[in-house]
Amino acid sequence: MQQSPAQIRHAYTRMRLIREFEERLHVENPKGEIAGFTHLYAGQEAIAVGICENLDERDYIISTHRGHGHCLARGCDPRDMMHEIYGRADGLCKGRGGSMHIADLSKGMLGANGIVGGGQPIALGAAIACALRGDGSVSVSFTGDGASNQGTVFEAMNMAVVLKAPKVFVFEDNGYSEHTGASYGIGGDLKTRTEGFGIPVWEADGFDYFAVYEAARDAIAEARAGRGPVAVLATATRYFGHFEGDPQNYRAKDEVKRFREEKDCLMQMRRRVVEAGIFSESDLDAIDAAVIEQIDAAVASAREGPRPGPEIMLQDVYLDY
Amino acid sequence: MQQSPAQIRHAYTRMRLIREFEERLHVENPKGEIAGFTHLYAGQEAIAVGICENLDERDYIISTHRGHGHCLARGCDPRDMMHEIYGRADGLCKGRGGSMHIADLSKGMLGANGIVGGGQPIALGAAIACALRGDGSVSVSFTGDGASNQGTVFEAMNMAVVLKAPKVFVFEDNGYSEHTGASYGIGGDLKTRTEGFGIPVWEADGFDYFAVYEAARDAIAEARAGRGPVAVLATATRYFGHFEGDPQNYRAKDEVKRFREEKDCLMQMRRRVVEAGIFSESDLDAIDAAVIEQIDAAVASAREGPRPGPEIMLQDVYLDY
Amino acid sequence: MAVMTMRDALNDALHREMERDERVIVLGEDVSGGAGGTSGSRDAAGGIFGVTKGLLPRFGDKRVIDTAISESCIVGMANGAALAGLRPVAELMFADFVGVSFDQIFNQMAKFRYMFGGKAKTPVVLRMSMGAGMNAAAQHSQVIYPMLTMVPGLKVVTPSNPADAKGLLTQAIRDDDPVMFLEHKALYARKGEVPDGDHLVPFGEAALVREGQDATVVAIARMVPFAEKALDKLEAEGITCDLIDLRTTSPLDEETILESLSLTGRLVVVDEANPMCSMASEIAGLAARKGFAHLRAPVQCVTAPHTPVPFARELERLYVPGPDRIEAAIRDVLKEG
Amino acid sequence: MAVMTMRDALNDALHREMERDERVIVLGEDVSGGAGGTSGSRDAAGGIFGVTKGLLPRFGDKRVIDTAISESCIVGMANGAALAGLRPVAELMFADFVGVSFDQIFNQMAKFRYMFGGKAKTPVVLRMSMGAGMNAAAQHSQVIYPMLTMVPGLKVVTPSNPADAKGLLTQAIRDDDPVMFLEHKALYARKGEVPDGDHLVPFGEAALVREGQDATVVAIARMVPFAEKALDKLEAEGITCDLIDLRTTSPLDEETILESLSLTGRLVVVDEANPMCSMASEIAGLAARKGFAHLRAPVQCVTAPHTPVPFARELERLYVPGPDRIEAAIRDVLKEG
Ligand SMILES: Cc1ncc(C[n+]2csc(CCOP(=O)(O)OP(=O)(O)O)c2C)c(N)n1
Ligand SMILES: Cc1ncc(C[n+]2csc(CCOP(=O)(O)OP(=O)(O)O)c2C)c(N)n1
Ligand SMILES: [Mg+2]
Ligand SMILES: [Mg+2]
Repeated sequence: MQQSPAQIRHAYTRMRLIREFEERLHVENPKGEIAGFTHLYAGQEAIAVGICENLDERDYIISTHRGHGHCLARGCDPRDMMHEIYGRADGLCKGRGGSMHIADLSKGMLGANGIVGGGQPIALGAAIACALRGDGSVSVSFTGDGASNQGTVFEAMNMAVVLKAPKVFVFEDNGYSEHTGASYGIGGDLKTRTEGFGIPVWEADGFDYFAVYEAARDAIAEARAGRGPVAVLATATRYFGHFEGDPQNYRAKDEVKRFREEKDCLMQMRRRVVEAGIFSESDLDAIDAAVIEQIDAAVASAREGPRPGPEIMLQDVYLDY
Repeated sequence: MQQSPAQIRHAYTRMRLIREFEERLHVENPKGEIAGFTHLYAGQEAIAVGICENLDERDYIISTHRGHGHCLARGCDPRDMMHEIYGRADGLCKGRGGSMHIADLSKGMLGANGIVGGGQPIALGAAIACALRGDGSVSVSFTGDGASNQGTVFEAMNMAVVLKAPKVFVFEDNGYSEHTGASYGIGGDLKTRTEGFGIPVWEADGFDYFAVYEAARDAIAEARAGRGPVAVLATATRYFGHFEGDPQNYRAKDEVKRFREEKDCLMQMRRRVVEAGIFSESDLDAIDAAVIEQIDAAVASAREGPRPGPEIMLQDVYLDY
Repeated sequence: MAVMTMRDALNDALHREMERDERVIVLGEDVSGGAGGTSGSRDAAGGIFGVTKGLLPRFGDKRVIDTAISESCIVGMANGAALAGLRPVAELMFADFVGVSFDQIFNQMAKFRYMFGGKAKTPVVLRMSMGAGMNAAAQHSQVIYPMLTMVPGLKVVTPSNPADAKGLLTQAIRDDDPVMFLEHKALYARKGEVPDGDHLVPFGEAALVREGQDATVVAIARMVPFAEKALDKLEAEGITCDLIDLRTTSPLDEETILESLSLTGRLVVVDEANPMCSMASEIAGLAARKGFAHLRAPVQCVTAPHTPVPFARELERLYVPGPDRIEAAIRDVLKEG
Repeated sequence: MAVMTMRDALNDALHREMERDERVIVLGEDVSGGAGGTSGSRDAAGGIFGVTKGLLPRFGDKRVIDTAISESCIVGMANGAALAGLRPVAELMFADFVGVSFDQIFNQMAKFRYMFGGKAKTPVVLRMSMGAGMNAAAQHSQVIYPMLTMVPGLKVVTPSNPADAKGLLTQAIRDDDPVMFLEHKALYARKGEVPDGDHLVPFGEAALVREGQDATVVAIARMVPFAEKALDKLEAEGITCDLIDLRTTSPLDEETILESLSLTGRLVVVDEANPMCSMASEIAGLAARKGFAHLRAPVQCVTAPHTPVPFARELERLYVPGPDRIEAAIRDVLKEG
C-alpha cells in the first residue's frame, strides 16, 4: 500500500459511490420510474476505480453498456448521471441518452456505448490524438469478456500495436456475457490471445483494489512512456443480473452470495485499510454515510427533475444543418 | 514424396495450369479486352494446389479477391473461368461476376470475394454444415497476410474454436497487402496470433509444393477427425502487381526476379520430381505444352464468346420475387 | 385458431419448421443461453425476447447454436451454411446490430446468387427485433427496413400481428432467397388469433386491413395498430379509409396501393423510419410516378423526425408517429383537392 | 483559376487544409503506401486513386497514417480522434466498404452529438470512391448515398466536378459535423476550372447547372454530366430544362428543387442508385408532398435497376443510367398533362 491516505480515501469513496449508486438503482428500478435497459456494475468497482485512480485530466476513457461504474470512477457527477438515467432534461445528456449512453467529454469520458465492441476503435483514435500531442497521455477502453470476441476489439488491438499507440485495454471478465458463461465464447484464453497480438498483459484480481491499481500503474507507465499498447485483465463478478429484470436462470442460486461474502471488493479494502491502521472503521462508516446521503439527494432530485420536451428531441442532431 | 506418380502429375498439372493462366492474363490484359480489376496468383501456386490436393468432393473452399489459383486448384474449368474474366454470357457466372467473383458451387467452391475478410465467416458456416453431416468433410478459407487483420477473420477463428468446427484456415503471406508490406500491418506475428485463439498452426514454405501438401495433410486430418479448427501458414510472393496495372513502387526492382530464379515453385517441383526419377524433363514438358494449348484455346474462345444482354442483367437477383 | 402473442406465434413457427425440415438450424447470441453458466440450464434464455425458447432442448446444440458476440460471424456463418445446403435462421438481437454485420448482409448474401451467375441459393432468414417502444435509446430502437429494402437480393418482412408473424416466418424459412425478418419489439406481446397447423403468408401481398372511401393509409408493423386507433376515431365521424398493411417492404405490393389510390385519390403513408429515403418516401414517390393520374391532394407522410431515437419516455413518445399524428395527417389529406 | 482533374482538386484541398490546420490528419489503407515494402518509398501509393499523394512526405506519418485492412477500426479511430480534438479525414477505398464499418458510421459518429446531450463534436470526414464505371463488379461499384442520407447526424456530399470537389472537401474538413464524402470514381479524371486559393462550397445549396423552361432535371454526381449530354441533344430541338446538381444529398436543398418545379411543373430525377428508397424516391416523394400543386405530369425517375452491379462491360453500361435513358425520360415527362 504505497498510496497516501488521501488517495486511499479517494479510491474508497469512489468505490462506495458506485456501489451505493447501483444498489439504489436496483431498489428504484422496479418502481417503474426508470425507463429502458439498466446494466449495473456492482461487484466490479475495484476494476473501474483501480484503473481510473491512475489517470489524470489529459487521459481518455471509453466505457460499455455497463457504464455507471466507469463514469463515476472517472469523476462524472452522480447527480447529473442520476438525472440522465431518469431521463430528465437536465441530465448529463439532456435525457436523450439514458443509462447506456452517458458521456462527459469535459472529463475525457468518451461515453458508455450500447454497441458491444463499439468503443475500442474509438478509444484508439483518442490514443492517436494523445500520441500526436506527445504529452504522455493515454486512452483506456473497458471491454467485457463477452465483448472481447467482437471483431472490432481484435482490430483495435492489432492497430494499436501497429501504431504503437498509448492505448490501455482493460478486460473485465465478470464470468458472463448476458446469459452465457465467459468460458463458452472465448477461443483460447484472454491473456494468451491478447499477447498473441504483441500486447503485454497485467493480470489482477478484480475484487482487490490494490492489485488492480498496481497492475494498472505498471501497465499505464509503459503506455505513457511510448512503448505501445498494454492490457490489464481483471476478474470479478457482477452482483445483479445482466440488466435489471434479468431472472438469471443461467446462474447457480448462491453464486453471488458467496462472492459477496468471501470476495467483495469494498469488504476487502476496508479490512486491509483498517488492519494497516490507515483509517478506522468509523472513518469509513462516515464516508459511507456521506455517500448514501449524496445518492439519496441525487435520486430525490432526479425524481422531480424537469421532463424533456420537443426542442430537446429536435436539437443537437447537427451543429449546423 | 509419398505421393503416387499420378497424384504428382495431377498436382504439377494444376500448378502449371495456374501459372500459364495467370501469365497469359498478364499478357492479354494490356490489350484492353479484359475489364475491371484482375489480381493474379502467379508465384503462389504451390499453396493453392498443396492445400486442394488434400480435399475431396464433400469439402468446401472459399477464396479471396486473388481467386484464379484457388478456383483452378479446386478444379474449376479454365475455359469457363476465362469466359467469365472476359465478361461473356457463357462464363462461369454469366459475365456478372468477373475475376473477383468466380464461384462454382457444384465444386464446393464458394466464391472468390471482393471484400477482404468476407469469406472466413462464410467458410465457417460451411464447416458447420460439414459437422452436421458428420461425414468428416472440412471447409477451407484462404486468407492473405493483409486480410488477416480484418475483424471478421478474428471472429471466425474464435467461433471456429468455440464450435470445434472442421475449419481450415490457410494464411498466405505473400509479403504485401496492396502497396503495404505484410510486416507493417500485422500486430504480433501470424503464427502466435493464431495460436492465441487456440488454433494449432502448421507452417510451410509456400514455394514448396510438397511442404505445403504435407502440412495441409496433417492439419486437415485433425480437422476431419473432429478435433477442431486448424491453420496452415505458408509464405511465398506474388510475381505481378497487386492488380494488373500496379506500378509496384513499393517493391525493390529485382525482388521478384530473385524469387523467380531462386525459389519458383514449379522449378523446385520439377527438379525434385526429376531427381527422384518419377518423371523425366520431357514428361513434364509435355504437360506444359498441353496446358499452354488449353489456355490458348480458352483465350481464343473467350475472345469470341457471346456478349451478355439485358436479360442477364435482370435475372437471378432472386429465385422468386 | 388459438389466441396467442406474436412471440408465441413466432416460437410456434420455429418449432414447426425445425420439426419439418432438419436442414433448418438456428444461431445467434443466447438463442438458447446458459452455456458455460453455473445453473446447468441450456435453455436459460431462449433468445432475449424468448422467441427461440425450447428449441435447444428439443433439437440439440448442433441445430440450435449459441454464438459469441460476433455478429459479422453470425451472419457470415448463416450465409455459408446456406450455401452448403442448410436453411439457417440467424438472430441479431437488435436490428441496430446490422451495423456490425452489414457487409455480410449487403455485399454477401444479397449478391451471391446474382454475382455467381444464378448458381447459388442462400436461404437465410435473419431475424431481428426492431423499433422504439422500450426506451432503449438510439442504438437499440431503430427500424432499419429502408436500408434493407433498397438492397437488391434481399426480401424484407415486417409483420404487424401474430397470425402474419407465423405465416410470414414460415414462408421466410421455406423461401429460397435471403429474408430479413423484422420483429417489432413493441409487438411481441400483441395478441391475436393464429391459425393452427401450417400457415403461410406469401411475400409481396399487402393486407387490406380496413376498407374505406376517403383516403388510402399505408402502414408498416407497429404503425398498423396505431393507424387502426386513428381510424377508430375518424370512423366515428364518418371518415373511412383503406388501411393497407404492407407486410413485406420487399417485394413491395405496388398494385394494392395503386388500386386503392385509384379509388380514394388520397394517400397517407405511416412509417416509423426517419424521413429521408424511407418507405414513406418510396411510396409517396410511387404515387408521383404511377399514381399521379388519381392523386387529388398532396401525399402526407407520417414518419419519425430526422433525429436519432431519444431515450426519455417523453421524448420517445414524441419521436414515434402515434395515432394522433396519423389522425391529423388523414384530416390534412382530406382538406385539399 | 486552373484547369485540373477532380483528383488533383481533391489533392489540392487536402494539402491546403493540412497546411492550414494541424489538427487535420489523414488515415486509411495505403493513404501513403510502401510501409514495410522493399523499395523504401513511403509515398508509394498516395491512395489507390492518388488523391492523398504527396501528403506523407509533406506532413509525416504522425498525421498521414497508413492502416491495416480493418475498416471498422479506421472509422472508429477517426471518431475517437475527432472526439479528442483532431479533425480526421479517413478513407475507405471503396464506398462498398461501409459494409464492414457501418456500425461506426451509423451507430457511432452519426449519433454521438445527439446521444451525448449536444456535448460531443465529431468533425470526421469519411472519403470514399463510389459508383460504377470501372467494371469493378457488385462489391466495388455501388453508390451508397441513399443509405447514408437516411441517417440523421450525417452529412452527405456528392461532387460532380473538380471545382465543387475542392470547395466541398474544404467545407467538409472545416465542418464540425460528420461528413460522408463520396467521390465518383468515374469522375476522378474529369477536368474543369478550379478556383485558386481558398474555395468553399456550402452544404445544402444545390447548383442550377442549366436553366430551362420545360422540365426540372435533378441529378447527382456522375449523372450530372450525363444529364448535360442528354440536354445538349434536346436543346438542339428547342427543349430546355433546369438542371439541378444536388451537390449534397444531406442537407437536401428542397427549396431549389421546389422552386424550379413551380416554374416547370415537370420533374425528372436521375440517380445512379438502385430504385427502392433512393434519392430518386425521396425527391419524387418531395414533389408529391410539397410540389403537388405545381406538378403537371407523373414524375420520371431514372435509376439503376433493382439488381446488384454487374461486371461485364455490356452489362454495366445497361445498368448505369446513361444519357439515352435520361433523354427518353425527359421526353416522357413532357408527354402528359
Ligand atoms: C454489437 C452488440 N451485440 C450484442 C449486444 C447485446 N449485448 C449487450 S451486453 C452483452 C453482453 C456483454 O458481455 P460482456 O462484454 O462480458 O459485458 P458484461 O455485460 O458482462 O459487463 C450483449 C450480448 C450489443 N449491445 N451489441
Ligand atoms: C474490406 C476490404 N478492404 C479493402 C479492400 C481493398 N483490398 C483489396 S485486396 C487488398 C490487400 C489484400 O492483401 P492480402 O490479404 O495480403 O492479399 P493479397 O492481395 O496479397 O493476395 C486490399 C486492401 C477490399 N477489397 N476489401
Ligand atoms: Mg461479462
Ligand atoms: Mg498479401
